[in-house]
Amino acid sequence: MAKHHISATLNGNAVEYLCETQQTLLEVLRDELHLTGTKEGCGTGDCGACSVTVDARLVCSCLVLAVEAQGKSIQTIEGMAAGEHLHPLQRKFLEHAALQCGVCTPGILIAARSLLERNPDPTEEEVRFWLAGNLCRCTGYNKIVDAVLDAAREMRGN
Amino acid sequence: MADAPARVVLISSLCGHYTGGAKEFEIEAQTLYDVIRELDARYPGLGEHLEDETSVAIDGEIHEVGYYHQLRPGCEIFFIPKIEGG
Amino acid sequence: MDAKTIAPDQKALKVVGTRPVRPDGAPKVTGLARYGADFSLPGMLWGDILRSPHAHARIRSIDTSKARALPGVKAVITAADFPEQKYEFVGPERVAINYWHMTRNVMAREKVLYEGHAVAAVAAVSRAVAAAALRLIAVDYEVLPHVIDVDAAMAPDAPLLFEDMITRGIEPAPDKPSNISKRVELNLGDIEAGFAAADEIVEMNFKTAPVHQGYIEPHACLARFDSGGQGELWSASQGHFVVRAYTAQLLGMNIGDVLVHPAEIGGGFGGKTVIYVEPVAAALSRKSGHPVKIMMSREDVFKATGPTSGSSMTVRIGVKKDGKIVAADGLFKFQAGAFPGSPVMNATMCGFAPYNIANVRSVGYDVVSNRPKSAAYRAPGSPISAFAVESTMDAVAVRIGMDPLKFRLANASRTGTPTAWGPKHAHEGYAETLQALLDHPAYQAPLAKNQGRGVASGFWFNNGGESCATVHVNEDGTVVVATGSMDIGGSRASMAIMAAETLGIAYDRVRAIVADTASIGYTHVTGGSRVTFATGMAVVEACRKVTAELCARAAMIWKVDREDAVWEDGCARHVDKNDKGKSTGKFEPLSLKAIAAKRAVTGGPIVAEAAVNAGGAAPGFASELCEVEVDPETGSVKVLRFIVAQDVGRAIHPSYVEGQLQGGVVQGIGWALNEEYIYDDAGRLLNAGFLDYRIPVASDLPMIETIMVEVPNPNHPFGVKGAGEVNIVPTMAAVANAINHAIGRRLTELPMSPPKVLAALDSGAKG
Amino acid sequence: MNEIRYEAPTRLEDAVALLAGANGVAKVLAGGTDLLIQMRGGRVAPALLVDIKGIPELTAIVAENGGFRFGAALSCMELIENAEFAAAWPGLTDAVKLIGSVQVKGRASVGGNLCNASPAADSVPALIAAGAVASIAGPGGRREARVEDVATGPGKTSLARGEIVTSFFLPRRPPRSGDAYLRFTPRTEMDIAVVGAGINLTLDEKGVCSQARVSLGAVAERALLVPEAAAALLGSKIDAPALARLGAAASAACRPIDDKRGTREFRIKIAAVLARRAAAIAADRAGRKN
Repeated sequence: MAKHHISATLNGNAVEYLCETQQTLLEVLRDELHLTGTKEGCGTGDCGACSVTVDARLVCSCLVLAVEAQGKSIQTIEGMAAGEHLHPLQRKFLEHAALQCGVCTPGILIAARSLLERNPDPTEEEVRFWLAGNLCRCTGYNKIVDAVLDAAREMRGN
Repeated sequence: MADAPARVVLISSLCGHYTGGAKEFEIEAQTLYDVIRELDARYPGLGEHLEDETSVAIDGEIHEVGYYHQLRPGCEIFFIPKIEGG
Repeated sequence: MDAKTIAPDQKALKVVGTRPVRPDGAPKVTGLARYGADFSLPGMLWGDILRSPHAHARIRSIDTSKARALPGVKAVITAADFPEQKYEFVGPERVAINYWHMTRNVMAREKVLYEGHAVAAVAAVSRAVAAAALRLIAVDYEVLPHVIDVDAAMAPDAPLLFEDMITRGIEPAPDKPSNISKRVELNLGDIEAGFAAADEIVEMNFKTAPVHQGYIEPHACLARFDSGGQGELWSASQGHFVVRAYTAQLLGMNIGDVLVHPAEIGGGFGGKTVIYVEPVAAALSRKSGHPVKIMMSREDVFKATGPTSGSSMTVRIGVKKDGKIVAADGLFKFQAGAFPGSPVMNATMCGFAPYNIANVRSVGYDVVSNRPKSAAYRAPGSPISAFAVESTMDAVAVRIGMDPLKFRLANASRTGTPTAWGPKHAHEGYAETLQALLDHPAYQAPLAKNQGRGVASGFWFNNGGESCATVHVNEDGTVVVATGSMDIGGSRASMAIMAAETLGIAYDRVRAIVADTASIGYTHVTGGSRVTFATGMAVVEACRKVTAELCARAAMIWKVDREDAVWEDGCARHVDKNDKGKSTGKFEPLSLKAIAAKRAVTGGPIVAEAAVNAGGAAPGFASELCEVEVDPETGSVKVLRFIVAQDVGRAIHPSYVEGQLQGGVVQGIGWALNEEYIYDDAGRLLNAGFLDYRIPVASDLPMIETIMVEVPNPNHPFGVKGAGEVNIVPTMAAVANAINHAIGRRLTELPMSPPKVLAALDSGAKG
Repeated sequence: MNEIRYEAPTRLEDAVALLAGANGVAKVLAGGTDLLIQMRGGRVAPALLVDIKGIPELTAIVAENGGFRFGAALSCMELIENAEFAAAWPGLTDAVKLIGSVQVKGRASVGGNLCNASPAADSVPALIAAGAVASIAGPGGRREARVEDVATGPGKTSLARGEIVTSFFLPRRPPRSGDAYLRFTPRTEMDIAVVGAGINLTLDEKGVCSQARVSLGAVAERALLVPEAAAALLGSKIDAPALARLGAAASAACRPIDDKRGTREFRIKIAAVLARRAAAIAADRAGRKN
């Protein structure tokens, strides 16, 4: 069948790919573009492991068709660090041991960055509600919330 | 020299299968190997069952069943169910 | 997050107890770490599995011809592609490996035993083609009556899953088959005399729902098997050595012909100590001649992988007026799922284990029914019996008007306390966790209307067992530590810490890795809270062999007797063995780095291996305090505060130990309040997804306060006991006891969801 | 493999023509948070997807006659991030905030929430209570419909073939008006309403309720407008007796089913509780003096 030829921006770089209508952005990121940092936990938008941003809007890539990304700017976990310099959130997750198995971590980092872009000084409750769409079964969320609040503090410069 | 024998208890509910109900024994032994061999001599097949299906508590300390365990005179040995964790 | 060390340190530790960044951290925050579904190979096919729509049916025939004819389909398999396994007799005590059962669970043969049971599989050039091929497979089913509930499955007229299954553990054996696979019984003292001597007796019935481990990563693997009879697997599991053994056995291969690469694992909690997709991908790869990847969907994970058992339980406890427990009786009926092997034996052993009770009877039944086969889940069995026992303990304390912590303390087991399974307790630790909560200001803090506070305790056998480690000293004096233990939550970091401590070098000079099945010796699963204990012992032993070798090299460099060199603070030092090993100061101490530089001229690479079958694991105890607020109009329960005090022996990396405590408690809160399987009348699962199978989300929870009580285990070089599991054991009862304290209603059925709480509120029955 | 055609028109009439002219199943794609799951589960197999997010008026939010008009395909996040709208309609904003996670709200639209026609859709009772009017475009031109008249049952709507809900209009409210939406779920987030209650009311200078609309979700085959419940509030100061009458009327209006998310009995009880609590919040927002 005729596939769609999509041109988009991925982590700041121009990218082109072919996809079928029913293929999700998650499927194309992982299987066609080999960016496997974005995880599939449920495929139904209930776990947040596949979180990415499309034109700076936080979404589940399992609920976006790859064909919808034409002309859009996609950010995945692979684009979060600046070269060898980790994003403050990435660093704080390591310092606070905010990951155990780590499979939910990329999605949570993307979601947390999206929160801090809108709200540089969130309360614990705001962090917990913003991250409610990102399931973590290992940590009980404690250290994740700690790490996000600490990263926010550092990014505010105090 | 005759050391105090080890007190050996089979709590595995299967052991009745082999021993016709007997559960407690006094066995002269320096190592767990001696205990297992002695029990297998009395009840053929029991030795392999103990090796494959049980853990052992020696004076309360739980170990995998192993021939090499040294026994103190008069120690308490319980063959207990294997524990499978998560 | 305070750590409370009960026993004073034997010696000062430099690295153990610090909180460095884990070696595998950067790849996991940048998306570079590769999990089960993240591997691909050239020419790779996609595998997919056809699953039963019925809860119980006989398979009359399977027609795969249309699927095989579909363009892009490279292989189609059914159970006929796997060799039959001989039925192995295994004792009723064990959650045993029975390959006759395992091969049938991986691919149904005569019958499908639950909705989602695998019946056939395909490998095709794309996911879409594979999915289309499944729709072309025609299975002729004879639908049979099914049974879901454990009590219903035990009824004499219940539909039988196995027409010839005779209950084991009963002498003489029953003459009729049933769904009861085994009966176990533990006895201590004289139960009847015990109850006869009691001033008060409380008896209660309980039910718990099966709950899933809920790991975020669905099962996934990549297989490359060739016609030459060899194969490779990239698989996310809790033990790549057992994946190798099981897969080889199910395919009729030699263990040595299968190589398993340990992918990073996205959570397991016990549920990835067994296999589902690996032998299927392997068989498809072997048949098609291509690499094959299989990823389970979340729906498949819920329908076809193992939750822990649901249960029906009765507990009776007899006490004297002064609070001394004189008798305890437990009946624990566990759902095994479609094949025998629930953790009921653990439940019977752990239930009363925290207490010093002279007369105990603990009876368990392992019962099959038409739902997925149960798998291990965090302290398998113990949280279930603890819910019943600790709820009854709370009711007893209320009955005799005694503080629930002091009541437990008065009956707490200690070294020398006899257990229902025979041997005496050999370790302390329980009383210290109770005292930690008694000393906590929260315990006396005032509560508002509709709020309540509950406590509960738990016991778990931390495991030991087989582990291997290799330590390589690199040319520049850095060190690589390789083990066979999958890293599920920071174990690379704890291995590196223990190695650095033993070698006397800095943490960042050590790299810890997980080696594949061909590169290190057999190592049992990452489970049973055993890795830091057992694999840690292997690492320390290998490091000690290395320091011995380093001393030998130093002696050669100094041209002195081997016995005149000792290892201290990361250096070989010259001593006089004839002068009580006093340091001589004749030679400058030689650092590991300095000796590594001379390795060639002193004999070549410095490497040591250690293989252990670790014994002497000390059990874990935990006591927990929960505060809830109940909405009296909706039955909704909000957890306001939670404190977990657990004896961890010693925390090697405290942050990851705290994480284990917090994670276990939150899983327990989900188990207590919302998690359950909902089936329709046809035995089909209605909530096979994260939307309606409600695991806790961040906004449901408070911070979980941890108290790491450290009563070191003398059998481990650093006192480790194990931290991963016992934290979940008390949680459901702690929540139930808090709810009872808030509203005067005793919830005895899990989950304690709002409709149940509201019904309890509306009923007159006071708890 | 049957091919799925994908079109992303930028003009409304093109979208309508595509839908009207399609042979086979044609589906409107807005946020896709329901549709993609239904496609993945094999419950719908469309031959054509018409992505309407490229049509400007479907994602706009504008002031109109002192009220608000927002596009049916506008994402929930864009809607709730609009400060003026959130200040004017706090109850409807609360309802939209409850639709799934931040990720889901980044895609989901109020139009989709309505047209998916789930009886449990969170925004719908709040829209009904607010008296929202849906604008609809189709082969026969444009028309308007009350929101309560759009969904007719689970997965069913009154939309004709080729019709698209394009926007919602929320009229200006009299002074001293307030709205509120509450739902019951076992979890705080990531859940589907077991019961939902939306209330929009107006008080006179004396604090007496002069206008009220009450709507309940997840207690029938579709979200219900419950005039009897509103009548319980009219003429009252939203005091205890009025709230008791409101709760009784709300329960009486329920005709729920037992399902995996809640029992019939539980839903009927909770409907009364949420209606009372929502009315109290709405009254406070309307400036009630306590």
